[in-house]
Amino acid sequence: MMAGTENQQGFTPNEIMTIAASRALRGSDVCFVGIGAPSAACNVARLTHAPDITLIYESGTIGTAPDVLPLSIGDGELCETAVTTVSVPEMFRYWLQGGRITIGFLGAAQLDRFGNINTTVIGDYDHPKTRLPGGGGAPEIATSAQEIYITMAQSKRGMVEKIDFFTSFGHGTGGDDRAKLGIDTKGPTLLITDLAIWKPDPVTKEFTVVSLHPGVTREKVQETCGWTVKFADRLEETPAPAALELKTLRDLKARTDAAHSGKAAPAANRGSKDG
Amino acid sequence: MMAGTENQQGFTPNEIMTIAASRALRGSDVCFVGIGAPSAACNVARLTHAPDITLIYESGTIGTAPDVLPLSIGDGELCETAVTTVSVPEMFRYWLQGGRITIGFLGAAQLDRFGNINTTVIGDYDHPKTRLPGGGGAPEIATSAQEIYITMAQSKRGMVEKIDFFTSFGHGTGGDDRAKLGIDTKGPTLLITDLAIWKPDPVTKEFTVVSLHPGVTREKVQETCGWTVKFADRLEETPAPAALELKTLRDLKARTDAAHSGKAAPAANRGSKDG
Amino acid sequence: MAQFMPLSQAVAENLRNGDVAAFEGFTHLIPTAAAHEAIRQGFRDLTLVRMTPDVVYDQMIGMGMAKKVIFSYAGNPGVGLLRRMRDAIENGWPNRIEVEEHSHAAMANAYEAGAAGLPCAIFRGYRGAGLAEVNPNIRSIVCPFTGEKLAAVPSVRPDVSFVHAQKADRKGNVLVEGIIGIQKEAVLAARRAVVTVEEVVDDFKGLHPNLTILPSWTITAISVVPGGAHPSYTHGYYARDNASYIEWDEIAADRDRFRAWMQANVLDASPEDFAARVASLRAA
Amino acid sequence: MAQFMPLSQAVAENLRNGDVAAFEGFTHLIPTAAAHEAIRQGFRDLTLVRMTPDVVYDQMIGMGMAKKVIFSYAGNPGVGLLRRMRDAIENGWPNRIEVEEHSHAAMANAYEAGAAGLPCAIFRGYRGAGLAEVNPNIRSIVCPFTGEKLAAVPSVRPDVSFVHAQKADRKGNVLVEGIIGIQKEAVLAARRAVVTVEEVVDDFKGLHPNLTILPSWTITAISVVPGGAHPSYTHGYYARDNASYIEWDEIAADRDRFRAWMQANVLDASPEDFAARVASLRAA
Repeated sequence: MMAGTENQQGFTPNEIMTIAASRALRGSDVCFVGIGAPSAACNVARLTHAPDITLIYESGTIGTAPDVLPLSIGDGELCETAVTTVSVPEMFRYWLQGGRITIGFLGAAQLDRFGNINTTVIGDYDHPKTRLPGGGGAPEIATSAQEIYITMAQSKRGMVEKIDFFTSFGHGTGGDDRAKLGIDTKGPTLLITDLAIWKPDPVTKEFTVVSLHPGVTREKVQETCGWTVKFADRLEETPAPAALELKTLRDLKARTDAAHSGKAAPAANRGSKDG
Repeated sequence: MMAGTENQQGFTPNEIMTIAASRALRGSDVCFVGIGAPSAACNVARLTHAPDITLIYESGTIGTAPDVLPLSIGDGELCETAVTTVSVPEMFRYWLQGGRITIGFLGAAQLDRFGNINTTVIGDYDHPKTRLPGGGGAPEIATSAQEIYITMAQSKRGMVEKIDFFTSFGHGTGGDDRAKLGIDTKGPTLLITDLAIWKPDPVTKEFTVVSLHPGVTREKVQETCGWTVKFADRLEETPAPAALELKTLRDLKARTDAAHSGKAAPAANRGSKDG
Repeated sequence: MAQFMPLSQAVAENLRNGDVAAFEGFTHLIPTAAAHEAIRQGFRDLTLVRMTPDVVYDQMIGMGMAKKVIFSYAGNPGVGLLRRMRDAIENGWPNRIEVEEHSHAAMANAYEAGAAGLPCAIFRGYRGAGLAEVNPNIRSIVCPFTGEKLAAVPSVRPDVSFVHAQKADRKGNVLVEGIIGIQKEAVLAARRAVVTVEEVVDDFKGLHPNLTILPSWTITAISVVPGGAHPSYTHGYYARDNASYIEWDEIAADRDRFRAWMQANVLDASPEDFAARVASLRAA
Repeated sequence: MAQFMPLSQAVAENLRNGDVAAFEGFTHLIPTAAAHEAIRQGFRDLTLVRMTPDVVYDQMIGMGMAKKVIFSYAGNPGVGLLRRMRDAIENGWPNRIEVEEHSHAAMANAYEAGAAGLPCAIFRGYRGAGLAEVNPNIRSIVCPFTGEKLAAVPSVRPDVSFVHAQKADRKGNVLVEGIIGIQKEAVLAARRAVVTVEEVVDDFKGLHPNLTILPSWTITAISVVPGGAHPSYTHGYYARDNASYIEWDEIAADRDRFRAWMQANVLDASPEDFAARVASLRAA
């Protein structure tokens, strides 16, 4: 898989994807974070330019500041470092549905050009070729968070003309489909892949490449995408990772690998062991 | 007011009312407690024959064991001695509506023979002669608790032919009125006044005197009641308070008076003052 | 992100004439200092929301600030009736007020739904209850699975909520503990939230992870007012002043005595006066 | 009132063939020991409810115990797919299972409504989502105040719920802390509730008043099983065994290897084995 291969410029496609995503975040953001690239991006942002960013994981941990990336959305580290930890019903009612999330991160097994996402099944729902994990929090993150950022590695299998199942709603068939359904949040406003940065066209809502990562060509973007790619008139080049960004990300990953490969000791107890 | 006057037998009408109510409670009961006589009755039960009884106050305190009676349903003492203290929405959703309360205590400004209660207004709702506090928790206690016990001092003003407002539903116009509304709890099963113990007729659901407190006559019960009183064929006499019951109640009241008249120091802190 | 500021500024910047305002606290942690500041600043035409409009709403109503009251239990807890609120409802003094009356279950669910961003709350309630006949905001829905009819009420979404809490950290996160009542929901349901606290601590390190903490970014303004809940209490700081509640019954019984008391104890007073009021109620 | 008893007895007395059963735990505090005991006792035709049917449901489904699964996210957290559950859905091995699939928001609300004694939950959800088209238990109501269409799902009311918690006191009150997930709702929504705990302490004196404590009378049975959440973790006792989750991906990839692993580690094992499994994961 290419994501792990360092290119000539000294960073991997996965690293530029993660760092580009981290740059899109501000200190005032309240992020609903998933595992994987979103978690890495949010924590790099927190450790570099956005120290005041609020990270929320759906396990109920609000305002976490983990030292290593969690393997699951309910790792103990998230609770240990959180401002507060609430129940799962409260998380989905007061914090997500309550409209308090500015940025929801979503990944996709299949994505279409309008930011609609499938993580449910490949094939027919009742007789699936591959049964995927399903939506989890995504169906409501997609409509309750003020904006959605999507991260994924590009592939023809993943970026498709037509998704097999609408796990979570992006811009539907484009245009004002969200408004027609009574959804008043912005939906997907940013797609960051291992090759490029995409934004929805203001009118059609089709994802359009606005920036190519260093060394990436238009052809390479098209080869790894299942639909005919639109490029912005003014196509930019994503700035290469700064030394601090790269060091922060790699240190985080190294700490994470060390913690998860061995049998890590539990973090300091903040519970009531001696109560 | 007669409630405070000790009679020849060495106890007041209010004391026999409270003690008779306490006797109706078992250790397995989970009581939703109001302020006043119910609170005294529940705590006398806890301190005498029913040490395992669970007392819940609507402020969110579950399994409390106060040393003095609270002046309000949210006194600090209730929280200090509770098994746990939950939010008010949780109290009404999980604990009351969830069907976990076996006995709900209600008082009444006006009561009719079918256990319907008014604590809202005297006179017309929109132009009341007297604006009373209103229902608080009562409308749902009346229908969600498995049974309702009512305590009140008898008077022609309080026990009336027709209440001015249906704050909380008892047996409606009697019979199976509750079932007709889809209510599957028992409603008022016991009325304990300063003069007598009443139970609903199994068929008509009209409150019927089943036991007269010591020294009380049928005439006295009728004189202080606004409807024509029915008496059970086998009318019993309420056993006089036992020495332990009376001592427990009076000690509780003495501790309470001492605590509320002076400026009591706060109870020991179980919070996070030093956090 | 919460801003620390004097209470006079917090009230001036966040309360407006005509607002739907909640000063919440379920017996514990009543934001009396904030209510008194609102009285001093003379706001008008307020819709006052509260499950238990006790002494502070009796005072605000008596001062003519309320156009409407949304509530579920209007008593002086453990003492009796609210005489100023009665006078307004029964006699229109100092002005007539509109009343929207609910049960506790309805109000609790309505705040919860407000915090949850929903337009309404559903619950099993009001069966056989007279309020359902006099309050047009008590409606129903039918469960699409069982056919059961359930009560529905509109969610509570105040323009501004005022609550009192134990403490804030320097970042503006706020801890509420003890009888937590409806405080969290009142803050999260509101467009703006003002919190008075007993004290500010450096940080909340070492606190149990599951306590009720309102993150800084859910709060508009924080003011430090020691004793600010008096005559209510603050768990861990000072006890309830039961004598004051009993005394209020007499003060509120007479219009002139009420006015004189308000002049001396509210209009001519300041948030700084609260500390002295609780001095004798603090733990030794 | 909760009864203390061995886990084998607690499972035998409270789980029945055909039950709707929830073994809950949101990453933290997963009741693995209870699930393994249920596997040993060989129950059949279960409707398994869980937001995140991870490794333990993969095991129960692979052993042919499930008739139906009600869930919202069927993954091995942080690792990948659930291969035994996939095999059942895709290939009917060892038996076909019925699937009722929801979102997390729907399941969380459904448990909450179950704990609250309601027949259904309403929330703002499933807008534009495909699940609403394939799951007939996703319906809607219309807000009687705003006209907004809101999603409705039936409440979850298991015949029995199993959860793991930190500790009980001698009276049978249970403390849950850290990532509390949906544990409280799972217990309160169920007809019967079985709790495994790390330890029993004399009493809960000195605990903060607002912690998540399940009173004894809300619980049917309590069994002391140190390490009983492994490979999940118990906050304050031992860490998550991430390596085991990663290893599971290989074990579950092959039917024979799965069977052999289950024989050695579940069928031929007992609740007492859990303590040793977490020994190296405990704080020094």
